[in-house]
Amino acid sequence: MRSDLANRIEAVLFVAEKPVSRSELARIAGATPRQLDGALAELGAAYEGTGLRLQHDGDEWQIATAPEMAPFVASYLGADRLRLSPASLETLSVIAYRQPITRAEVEAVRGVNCDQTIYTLMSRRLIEERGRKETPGRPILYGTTWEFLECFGLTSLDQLPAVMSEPVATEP
Amino acid sequence: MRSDLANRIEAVLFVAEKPVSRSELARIAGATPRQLDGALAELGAAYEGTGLRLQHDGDEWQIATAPEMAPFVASYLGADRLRLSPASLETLSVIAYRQPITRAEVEAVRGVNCDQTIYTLMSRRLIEERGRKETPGRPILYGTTWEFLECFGLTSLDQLPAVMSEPVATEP
Amino acid sequence: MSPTERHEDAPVIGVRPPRVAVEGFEGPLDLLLELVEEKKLDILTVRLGDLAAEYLARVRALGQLPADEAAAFLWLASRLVLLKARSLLPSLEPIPEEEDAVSEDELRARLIEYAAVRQRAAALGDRLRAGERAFHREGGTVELPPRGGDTDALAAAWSRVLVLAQRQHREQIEVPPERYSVAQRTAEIEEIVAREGSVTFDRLLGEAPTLSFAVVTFISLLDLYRKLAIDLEQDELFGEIGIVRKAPAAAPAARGGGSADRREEKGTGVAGAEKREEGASAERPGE
Repeated sequence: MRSDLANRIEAVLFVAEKPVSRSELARIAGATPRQLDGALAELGAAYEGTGLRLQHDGDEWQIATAPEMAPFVASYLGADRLRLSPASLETLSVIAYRQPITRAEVEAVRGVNCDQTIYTLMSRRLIEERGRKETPGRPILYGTTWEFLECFGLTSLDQLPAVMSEPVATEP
Repeated sequence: MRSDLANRIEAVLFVAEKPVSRSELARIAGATPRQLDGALAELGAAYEGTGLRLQHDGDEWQIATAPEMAPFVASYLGADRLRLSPASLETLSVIAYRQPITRAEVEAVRGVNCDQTIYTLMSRRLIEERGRKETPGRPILYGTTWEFLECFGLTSLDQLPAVMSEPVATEP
Repeated sequence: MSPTERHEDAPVIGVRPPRVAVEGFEGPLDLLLELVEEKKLDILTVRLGDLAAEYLARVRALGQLPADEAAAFLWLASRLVLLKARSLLPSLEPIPEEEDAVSEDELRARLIEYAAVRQRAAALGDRLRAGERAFHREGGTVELPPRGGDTDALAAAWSRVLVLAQRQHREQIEVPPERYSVAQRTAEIEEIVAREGSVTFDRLLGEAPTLSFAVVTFISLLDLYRKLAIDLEQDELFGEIGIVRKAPAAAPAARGGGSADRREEKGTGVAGAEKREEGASAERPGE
């Protein structure tokens, strides 16, 4: 019988798109560091022989698919089309058409926080960092990758389809 | 000991951004529909008492967090709770229990104009268009969405709460 | 003609206490059911015609029914009176013009169905309040080079972003803050409160208020409160603020009301989109 604490951690790590730190997990699950370690060990053991794995890099934890399942995951993800949520696709479109662009500028255009979608696109290697903008805070600039071109079957960015609407200001 | 097929399904559903159809799961996991159903049942049972569970809307399947974990997940995501007015809840309940259904049919049951609540429910992605009714004027049919199941913590439409007085069918 | 729904949704997502019940009814069926339940009658056996007098009295007491709603309430009242008359004079045969009139059985069936709807809505509401919902993931941690991107879908997403951004932009231009004087806003609020009896602060603000609009609205409320025209209610710290009519409303300001309504309407487009985004963030970790 799984402990409630292990289940809380499982649910949080399940929805998280990036690794979650030990301290944040403890805070959210309402556990002491010691209890948390016990629950993480419990969860890791529970995943043995399943399609998932519990991984950590230092103090950062995440759930991932088991390596043995890679062929099936690849078959699903790589099948015939790129699988991105509408939100991620919108963020990608802003970056593709306006690159190089900072996160704040992307958010100004979309009107919503884009942390998670930028992380998703980075992890899919569709976008990458392109240096820093020479403004206060020197924010990171993002642009699309060559994988992006390959993925969309473009030989260059000039080939991005033109859209009707006139551009709007992106300065936040 | 979990079957390999259940693990494959688990891994694919874990990385999927959207619900995956039964037929696609069967194709990717290399299973017959019959084997697949067995593995889905196995996975669903394995999730009992954990932080996750398997939910489905018709033939589309997805892994989601267990409803009891909602406070912790919401705390991590910073998600706010959905609130609906009594009027919207009434419209939603008519649609949930009678789908697919046209606006006129909803209005016949409630006895009031339901434009506003249908718009509200659409904008919250709790309901969606489900084609047209083959009657004069071909009115739009509405049904509930995945988000509806998630928001109400239901693993499928079969789990809609039953009420005391079951009504007789009325056609407008 | 169907009456229009009264209860408007409080802004979708957000930590707010449940709305205080608004006076009035959702419609003729709602009122009729209320009568049946109040008197602890059995829907299956009660003679609906017997409720005619009481129903009429309640409709009269409702006071301010807009014309189209009044029609629906009165239509049902006339049906009830007819049913009553028939029960008193069993020999009364339906005349041809009455053929489209709803029969006692039909009315009862509709009432039973509506009662089930209300129970179901309450059951769903309970689930919602319990907050035990599920969350799915978007799957962002995959390390595979993607293939098969659709440039048209990408361009469509870009168009969508542009349209939304432009709409927001337009909104800002079309509702310049200086357009709202405290006097004008006060008149608008007075009219809304006179019309609806009560309203929430959030609704007065609309979906995407500019700072000056919010400030002007707030000052107007203080002014109305000072003049004893309204009462303010707040159940808990940071909870929803309710504005309730106090004195019988003065003559509504004809000039101001229009722009408040327009603002609300215009807000809906952008707000709908924003809400979707917010909804998305509440339901999945994508944003």
